[in-house]
Amino acid sequence: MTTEQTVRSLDDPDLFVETPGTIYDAIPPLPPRTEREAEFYTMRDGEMLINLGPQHPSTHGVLRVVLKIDGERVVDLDPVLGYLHRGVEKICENGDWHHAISNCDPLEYIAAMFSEAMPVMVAEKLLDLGVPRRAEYIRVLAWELNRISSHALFVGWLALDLGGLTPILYGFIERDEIVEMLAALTGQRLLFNYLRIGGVNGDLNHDFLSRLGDWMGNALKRIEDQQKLLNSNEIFVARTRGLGVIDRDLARRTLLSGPVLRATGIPYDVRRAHPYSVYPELEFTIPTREEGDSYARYLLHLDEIKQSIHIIDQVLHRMPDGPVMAKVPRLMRVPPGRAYVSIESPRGQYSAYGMSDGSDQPFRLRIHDPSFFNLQAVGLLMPGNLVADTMAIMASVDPIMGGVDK
Amino acid sequence: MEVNDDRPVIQPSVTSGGQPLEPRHEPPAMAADQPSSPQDGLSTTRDDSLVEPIIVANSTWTPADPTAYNGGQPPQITHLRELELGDKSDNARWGALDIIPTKADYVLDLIRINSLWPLLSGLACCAMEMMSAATSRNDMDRFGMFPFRASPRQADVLIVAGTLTTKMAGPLIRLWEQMPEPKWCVAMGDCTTSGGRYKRSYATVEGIDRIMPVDVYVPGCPPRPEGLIYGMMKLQQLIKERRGHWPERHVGPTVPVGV
Amino acid sequence: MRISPTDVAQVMTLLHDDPEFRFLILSDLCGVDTGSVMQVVYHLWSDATPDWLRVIVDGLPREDPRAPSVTFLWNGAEWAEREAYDMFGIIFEGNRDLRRIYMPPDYQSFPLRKDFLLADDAARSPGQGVRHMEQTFQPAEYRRTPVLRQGLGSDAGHMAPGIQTAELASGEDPAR
Amino acid sequence: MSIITRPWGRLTLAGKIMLPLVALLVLLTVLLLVGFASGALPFLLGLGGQLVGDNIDIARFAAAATALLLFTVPTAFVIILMEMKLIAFVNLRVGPNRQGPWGILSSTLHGFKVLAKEDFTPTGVDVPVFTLAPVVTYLGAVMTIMVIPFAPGLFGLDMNIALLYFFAVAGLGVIGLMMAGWSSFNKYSLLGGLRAAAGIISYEIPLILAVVGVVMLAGTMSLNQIVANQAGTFADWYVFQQPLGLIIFFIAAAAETGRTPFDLNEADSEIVAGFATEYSGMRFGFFFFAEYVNLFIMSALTTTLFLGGWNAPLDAQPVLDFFNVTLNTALDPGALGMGLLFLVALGPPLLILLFTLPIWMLKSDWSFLKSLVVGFLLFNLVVMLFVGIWAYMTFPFVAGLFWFMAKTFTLVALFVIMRGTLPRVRMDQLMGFAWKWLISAALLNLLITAAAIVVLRDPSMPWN
Repeated sequence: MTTEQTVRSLDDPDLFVETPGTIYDAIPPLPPRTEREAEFYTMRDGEMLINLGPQHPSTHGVLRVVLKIDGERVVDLDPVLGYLHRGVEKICENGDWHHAISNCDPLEYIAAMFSEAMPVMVAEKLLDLGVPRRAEYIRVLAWELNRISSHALFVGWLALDLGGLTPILYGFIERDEIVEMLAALTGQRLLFNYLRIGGVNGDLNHDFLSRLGDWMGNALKRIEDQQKLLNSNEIFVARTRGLGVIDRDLARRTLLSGPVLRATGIPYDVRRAHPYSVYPELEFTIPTREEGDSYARYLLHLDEIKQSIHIIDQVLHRMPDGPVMAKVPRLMRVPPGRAYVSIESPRGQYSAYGMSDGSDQPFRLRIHDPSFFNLQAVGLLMPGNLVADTMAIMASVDPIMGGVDK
Repeated sequence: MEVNDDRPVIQPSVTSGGQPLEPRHEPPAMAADQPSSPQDGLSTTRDDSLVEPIIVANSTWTPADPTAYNGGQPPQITHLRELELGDKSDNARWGALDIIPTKADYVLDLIRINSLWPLLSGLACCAMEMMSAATSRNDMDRFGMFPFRASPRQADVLIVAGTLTTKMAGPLIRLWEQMPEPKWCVAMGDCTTSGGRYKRSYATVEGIDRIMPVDVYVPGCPPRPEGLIYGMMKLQQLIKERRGHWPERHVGPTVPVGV
Repeated sequence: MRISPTDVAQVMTLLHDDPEFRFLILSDLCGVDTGSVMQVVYHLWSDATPDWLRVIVDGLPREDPRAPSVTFLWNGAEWAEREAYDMFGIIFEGNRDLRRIYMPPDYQSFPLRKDFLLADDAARSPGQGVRHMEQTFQPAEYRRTPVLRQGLGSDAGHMAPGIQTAELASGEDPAR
Repeated sequence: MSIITRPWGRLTLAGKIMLPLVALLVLLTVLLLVGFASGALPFLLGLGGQLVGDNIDIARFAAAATALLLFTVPTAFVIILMEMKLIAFVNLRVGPNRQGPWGILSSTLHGFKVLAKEDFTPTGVDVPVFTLAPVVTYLGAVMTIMVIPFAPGLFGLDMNIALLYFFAVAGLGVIGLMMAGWSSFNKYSLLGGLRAAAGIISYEIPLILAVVGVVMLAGTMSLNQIVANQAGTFADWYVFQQPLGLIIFFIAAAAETGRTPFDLNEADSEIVAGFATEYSGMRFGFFFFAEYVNLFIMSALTTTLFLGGWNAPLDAQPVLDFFNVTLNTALDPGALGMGLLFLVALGPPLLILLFTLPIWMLKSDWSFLKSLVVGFLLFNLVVMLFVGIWAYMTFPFVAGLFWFMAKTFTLVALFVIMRGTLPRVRMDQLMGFAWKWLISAALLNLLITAAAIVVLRDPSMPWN
């Protein structure tokens, strides 16, 4: 920045600015490398580029979106990822399988119980290891609790990006209750590191169960209260209904999953489509909506919270006795092979593809995060909307940048 | 840079029950612990001297195109350079007139500690706990730390919450430089203080104190919201004790060689 | 199912369109570096079976890995292919936006390749006194596998002298 | 020379501010002393008094303007504190409670902190426009207070076109926002400024149309006269004759002041801080203050136009007459004679002891000194309460001010709770609402009012 050099601004050719082009400019100082980039950075009359992020209140982390806008209408956009790329897959290859659990933890940091399950389940599949039934039930319990906490935040964030201050705080109350409960079980509030290859780290304890009982007593009532605050709000409904509509064909072609997919009417839920753990034994329905817009996604999240509470109820009633950990060697040499596992995280199909060469380290551990693909679909929805709506659409698919950028 | 002799020196006190312990037996130095040449070692906080400020480049990768990014010359953190060049090492002790600036600064600092507006910027996981610290259960607003400003021009404290990657380092420094003085930086979480669990990665910065001055470190992965609030209260204490010396901070690794 | 890179478009179209298979959903797309060759792995799902179909495109040469893109079937594969390009350098012909997605645009190496070693691993090699965070120089014996490290490289003035940025064997970024 | 420059250079920012201030104070004191001693000052004052007497209107204007400029700052502080506490209440939080008792100093501290922040001008801005923008916005807010009648006899100016003046000056504020947005060299600022301009253009029309009904009823545009017309009980307020007008006015006022759900021009989650994105330090503080002063003014105008201004909702006199109570509020301290001396000398200590002793006896773990302090505070509170009641009954402007502030701050609280509850509307929804619904409703209101006036006030009608 020290050189005082007058250059023609890249945004506005009639304007001269004093600093040369830097990495912070909306247009990169490099020649376009691909067809798409050349198309995006060619401006028509009256258009301007605006740089949303990487630090922006409603990009949910460190996403950067270059918007090409005409007035307030978004013409095109170019998401730039990688501001949170931490090289998790490479680190996993360099540690052993146990390290991979804690390294995968912060990927989906709102629902860490799901991302830490990935190396665990891959290793179990490669080892052909049977997990004790009590451990499976405890896993399902932890997963569903974590799903509720994540969905509670989703509702708040959607409202926050629409300008409402209060629902996010109510959502955080719910989330903090659950997270403290899980902290009593696992010892950590956010990155639990609770699942182990062959089971879980510890059995249910009294503190956890008493907190769970307290919370279950009025959970449904509070969620319905939350529903009342937003569902009957005229402004909220007017802002979200008919916004960012995804049809089924687009949903299939862009590899969507999770609530975003189910809001279009496709009942694809990994818990039923590719059953894992003890989900085949449990009763629950897969709520779907037909509209595919932001409001449908919002309502779907509320329905899923109710289903999760129902599952937790069943799990608590059917919880068997027994050990919570299978007998596994401490130095785990996983037999060579390839495995692909998939679970239903709050944002969709969370899957992992693991390869082992027979050593104690994963040869390759690929994590597939649903937010990555959901965020990609957002790029297709936004053009044509106003700047204010881009936030609502982005919030309604709820990307987690930790998982997107890995 | 001038070294103030009046400044209280924090001595590591190795005592037990009033009796000084014998120097601990050092483990035999391994080859990996020896720097290959003297200038390879990091500058450390000696007992009686301050750390030399290290001017660190803002840009953290080398561009392939030599003309890109300002001709390959990384921009520097300018205010620290000014601090180094100019004789501004005011120890606030200049005779009887001492009372005026010190008391004024003290009163202003008392005002500032009750109104610390953080920047609404979260990088990764720790951002969740930062938000949680501001919500109903652990209400940061009680201490006057609430209005999270979205614009860095109006913020006082930069809470770096989460892993800092090399790609994000440039924008983060830019945010820091956009904030008006007096400003403070709180490193929240292991990743920001030292690299944490991603220390070995190819894409992360091992501790933000390599690229910007830090006032308070809050360890934990992630720290609980109470931990963050405690860190912010420590920051309040620090502001009071610094008595207007807020710009005198240094950039550089705070981890000594032996660690 | 292992296929060669020339057959990808044909096989994938068949699997997607044929009413017997109906593998409508691509679950995952990723690249793999086995150390000798590159692979691209697809996981497909059809509602006919609860299991996945794994298609492995095998035998891509490490020097110039090229595979056809499947974005004509699934738009969503675009970013996945960008990711595989970013991490492995596999070039997907037909993807109209094949840029770096995670790393900075002028980054030169491909982190998930097996010859990209973390500094820490270089330090662990016998007889070498490299500390992983401060000094990342490569001793002469270890030159055969370059440490492709770019982070904090531009400000070598005060840092350790040894941070080196080795070029990729194939020379420059093939996409440009 | 270095004996001056070196200490000056070593001063910190705060010292550089404080030192000239202290020097200025010392200089003023010396000048005052010298002036009194030499007799020049009384002479000058006498001359000044004569001048003021000759031009009482100008003097009144200057005094009122100064007083209002000073009055806005504490008002804004109070409203900001109110907002922090109320929104905390809505959010199930505690809110600030460490700065002073119950956190009442928090907004003041925020204000002084903003004052002491670094104030810089970014590269690329249009410097004169950038500098003037906050001033224009703040002045636009402050100058409108001039015409608002706070209490009988307590107003800046009594114009016969006060309402016209109000809307003319209030429209000035948005010019400041546009200046800020245009000059900031920032696209978020530009969007914010233009959103503010578009919003105000839309909402000025229903705002003024809603007022026209009141003007037709009152037959005047003087705010004093409008308030005087609403004297009596609460049934005489215009809200019962213009309910639709009040609703339209309230919504349009929320949009005019940029409050949620119409706070598009500084939408945090969309355009970072809108027009104020590039502003720091006290320039941002001016915008911040102007927002809250605007809020106060809009509430005050609503009170004046629709809620009876400073009129009490019920007259106390009939009630007192019903119970045959006569209150003698005319105190004549001279009548007490020597007793006054004893009252002043012995009254306070005895009363303080009266308050202290029960506390001391009940709170066994408190020291006597502590209970003495608490007793002293309690005594002061009680005395202030009595003085307040006495002033309320004696001076009409105290009573008027009380009712005016009570009504105004109720409205402010309503705005604040709206902010805590509602999400934000979109730009096109905002404009559509204004042009499609509010203007139609305002015109309908106007039509009904006109018809009603013609019909009800026609002397040939049987009810007249």
